Amino acid sequence: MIFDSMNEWLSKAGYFSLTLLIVTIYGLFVGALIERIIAKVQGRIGIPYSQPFINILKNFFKRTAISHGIMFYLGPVFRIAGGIGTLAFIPVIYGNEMFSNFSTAGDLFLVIYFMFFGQLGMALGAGESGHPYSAIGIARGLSQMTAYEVPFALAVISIVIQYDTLSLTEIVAAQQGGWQNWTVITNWVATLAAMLALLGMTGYSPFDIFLAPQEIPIGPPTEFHSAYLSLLQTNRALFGATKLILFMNLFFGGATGWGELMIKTFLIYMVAIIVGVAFPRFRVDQAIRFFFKIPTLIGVMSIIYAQMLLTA
Amino acid sequence: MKLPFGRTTSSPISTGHSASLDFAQPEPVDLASGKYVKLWQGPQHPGITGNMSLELTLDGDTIIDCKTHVGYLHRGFEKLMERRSFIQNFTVVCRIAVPEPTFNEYLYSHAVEEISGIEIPERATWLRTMNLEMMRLASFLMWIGGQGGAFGQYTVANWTLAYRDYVLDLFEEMTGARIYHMYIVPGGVRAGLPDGFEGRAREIMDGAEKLLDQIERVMFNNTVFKARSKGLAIIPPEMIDPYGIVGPNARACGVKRDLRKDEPYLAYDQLDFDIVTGTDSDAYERAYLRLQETRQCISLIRQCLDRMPMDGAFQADMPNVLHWKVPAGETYVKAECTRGEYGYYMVTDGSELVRRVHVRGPSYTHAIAVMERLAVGNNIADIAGMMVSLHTYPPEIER
Amino acid sequence: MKNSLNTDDTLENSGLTEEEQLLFSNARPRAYEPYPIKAVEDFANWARANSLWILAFGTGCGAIELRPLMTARFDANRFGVAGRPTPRQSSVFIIGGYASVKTLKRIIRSYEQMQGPKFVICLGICPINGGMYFDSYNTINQFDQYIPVDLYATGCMPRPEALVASIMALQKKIKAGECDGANRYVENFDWYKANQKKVIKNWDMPDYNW
Amino acid sequence: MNDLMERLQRDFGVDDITVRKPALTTFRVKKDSAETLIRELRDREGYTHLNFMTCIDYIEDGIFTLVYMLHNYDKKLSLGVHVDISRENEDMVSIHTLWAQAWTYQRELREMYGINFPGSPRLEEDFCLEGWDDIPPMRREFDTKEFSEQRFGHREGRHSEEPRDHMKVELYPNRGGDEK
Repeated sequence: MIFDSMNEWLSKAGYFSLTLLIVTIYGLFVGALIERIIAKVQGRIGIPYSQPFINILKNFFKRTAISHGIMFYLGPVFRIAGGIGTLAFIPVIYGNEMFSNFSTAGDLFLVIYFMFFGQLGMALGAGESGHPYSAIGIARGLSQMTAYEVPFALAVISIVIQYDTLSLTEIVAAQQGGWQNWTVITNWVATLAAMLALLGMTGYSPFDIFLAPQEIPIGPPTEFHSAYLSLLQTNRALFGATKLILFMNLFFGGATGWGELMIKTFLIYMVAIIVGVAFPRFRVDQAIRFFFKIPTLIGVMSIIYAQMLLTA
Repeated sequence: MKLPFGRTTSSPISTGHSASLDFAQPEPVDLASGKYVKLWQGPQHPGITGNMSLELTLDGDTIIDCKTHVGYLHRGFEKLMERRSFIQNFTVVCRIAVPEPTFNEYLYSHAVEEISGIEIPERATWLRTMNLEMMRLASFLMWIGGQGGAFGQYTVANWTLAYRDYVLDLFEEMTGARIYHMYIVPGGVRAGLPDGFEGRAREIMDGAEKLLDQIERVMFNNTVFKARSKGLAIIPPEMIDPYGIVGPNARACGVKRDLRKDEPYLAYDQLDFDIVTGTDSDAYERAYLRLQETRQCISLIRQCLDRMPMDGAFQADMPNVLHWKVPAGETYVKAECTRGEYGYYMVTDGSELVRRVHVRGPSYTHAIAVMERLAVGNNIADIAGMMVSLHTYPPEIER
Repeated sequence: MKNSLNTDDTLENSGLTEEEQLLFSNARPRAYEPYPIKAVEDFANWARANSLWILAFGTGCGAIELRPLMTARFDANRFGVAGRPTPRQSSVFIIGGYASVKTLKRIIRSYEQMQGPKFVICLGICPINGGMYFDSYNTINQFDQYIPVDLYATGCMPRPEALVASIMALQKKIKAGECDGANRYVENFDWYKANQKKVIKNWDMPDYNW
Repeated sequence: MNDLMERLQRDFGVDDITVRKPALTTFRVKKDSAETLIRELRDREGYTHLNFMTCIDYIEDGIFTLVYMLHNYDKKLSLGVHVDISRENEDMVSIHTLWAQAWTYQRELREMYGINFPGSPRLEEDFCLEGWDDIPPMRREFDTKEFSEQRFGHREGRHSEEPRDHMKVELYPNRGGDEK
């Protein structure tokens, strides 16, 4: 047991709840902001900033009269457990005891494990719903996940080699002391591979193949409604923000305050959006082929690059 | 690739003119085996153009059988027209094809005029030509947006649909209505142009041209769009005649047929344009061909504005419509709409009511026979794009 | 029947075969009970009014004016309106004008799959009294005989401005708690079902499918 | 065109040849030779495009007239082939082997008129109507207004005028709607 006492654990848990709340609200807000930016490109005004919150409330107040079995109910729960679990082991604000969560207790691999735990749980739940589009959506989502995993995992391995640690806190600590120490400068190859993987992770065009309203409306969440959907929406905001925080920690030097965190994550998100508004959607085989080609190659190169950094 | 129905995916259709079409009934698929999935795409599906549905049988992601189901919009127009007088019919016909009502109005009026021998004034000819071309422009703008949207490029869809609205504004100015104009009446048109229309129309045409240039950059030069649409749903030239494929779908494989040029109607013989043709006959080629035709529309509207007589009668002297009897006769009139040959077949028997009207829409063959053929062997992801690429409107199939 | 939810008052599901009967529930629909505290119910209504998700089902020609409504010119997203491709998640059903008998069957299915509270807007004259197709053998004349309607937007076609106005009116109605179409459907369920079955002759689906 | 018509008259015994307009000629042919004639026109004469096929109900004569509209893209000519069949003995030779879209038309005619096309694929499937339990709706004896009133009902307050009577009242109010 790494905690000295129950008290410390409790205070940790309290702080984590606060972090969770802030990150979720920030995720919902940034979601609305991104929607408005996309709308601007399309010549529209877009949704009000409060819209994601109202949507979640409305869905929560909606009635449910469907039963698809126990796994169907558990799907969104697994999903949000994955989201919370991911956040729990990421130091949100570096050097701040309050907002570094349980990062001392877990390492990078645990975080990555939690990232996929949610997806798999969701897959089970959506599969239980029995809708054929859900099944196709899951098949697409999981195969795309497998594909973007490869460059991302290679990039992470490269970073692990570079910093010789699995602890996220230590990785962030190694990047402190000015922008020239950030991974994006010191190991730009790995960053490039990971940013390409991020395009797939965020699920905007051209990699929104698992939702794809024109093809399989709307993939895994087809049957989810009312409170389940509001759980999924909450998780979407939370998980989206968490992924960005993870990327920020790994490649962009972490954050020492909430302001820095918001600016950095927003800018990382913008990369996916700029690609997203301009491109149509890939077909699933094309998406997989895309990830297995150049991003994977860059990922392999990043490992070699990290080795060179060590030996140099 | 060998498919369980004895069909092959890549081999071109084996139908020459002398050979008969292969209509071997496919072997029934054992759905209980769990290997195949039967999937209904539509009518409640965002990827379906209008209100129709496809019954797909899937083997993994690959479609091994496709059946089109139509009739969700069947209103029995042909029956309704048999019990309405000639002037009452003119308000009904425009509702047959929602996105392009003008072609129905024109063809109905033209058929009536042809049977009863009414000559329309020259100004009405020009106004009709311009109205049809504006309709074509609006329809193509919506189509480009639809093709972008079908592949997930919502930016283009938003741009073109918003711009289509400006063209609808022009319609509103010219005819008083956005969607159902009821502008072209038997004997001419309902009104001339309002003051200052020409300037505003030219302004909107300039804007449309700029928009099309942008769309060419964003959509047609886009790698992903190319990856999705190139090689998708290729219509081989041997399929054109046996399947009755017309319009841009046929022109995209090099068939130089355009009713506006081949059998000029209205003022098209005085307008300066060329038939646009393509070579590859895939979804990309068809889309690009339609983009060029949209540009052509803009040029034609400008030419109409240049050459149109600005005053004079816009309606021929008509008999009292309450007593209007059309002599017995039979005719088939057709016009080139955005999807190809649109036709009205009319039989009259000298009474106040029409005996029989048959409306021939190009989607009749594109959405059913052609779609069912092309879908087989494709990925389910491409169905929406393929369907939009064939440019089908269900209301003109079932009427 | 084992698939009824502990009630004796079940539906017949006579349109189904023996095996299919086991696949569908035959319980009756239940009315929506408002929250006992009025403030909570008002708050819920406010949230519902400001987040109207429209089912993406273009049932007739009215669908053509929904595209300008949702895209850049009129941008209904500003009012919390969004399109939703699945009936499970949508709360507003916009009936685009006339409904042919074949479409009516799909409308009923989609409507019953939507989760309450749900609202119906009818576009055009055709759903009110048949409009231009009053004498057609394939289009129904009075839509509210089959599905309860909350709001009509007349015209042929209603312009996008009229659609925006009707969305605003619907929001006002929801906030006032007067949109009880779904409850009327439940309360007069047998009447609606009888009307539906009078028109749809090949009834091969459950009476109320969840 | 005249040569072709003479040849068709000689070989197939077509009659009732009418030039409707320069680009459209219609003629009538017996039911038995219709399919051969259409095949001949498609393969030999270049009438490769089937614009549509439809049916006209002449209830007073007790016949259905089937119309096959063929088009020649090279000569830019259309031929309307009329085939009379009895309203009672509603059988017609199927041309689904000639054009891919023909079976759709035949399915529609089957549903709308009740004409049978033996051998045509998917003929029994519903096309537009679903669960139709009356006589085929496009037949002349089917009264769509009556059917609609009886099945769908009308809302109270709907008010419709016979346009002629209405206009008479509007135009000649002083004479009580009397035109003279």
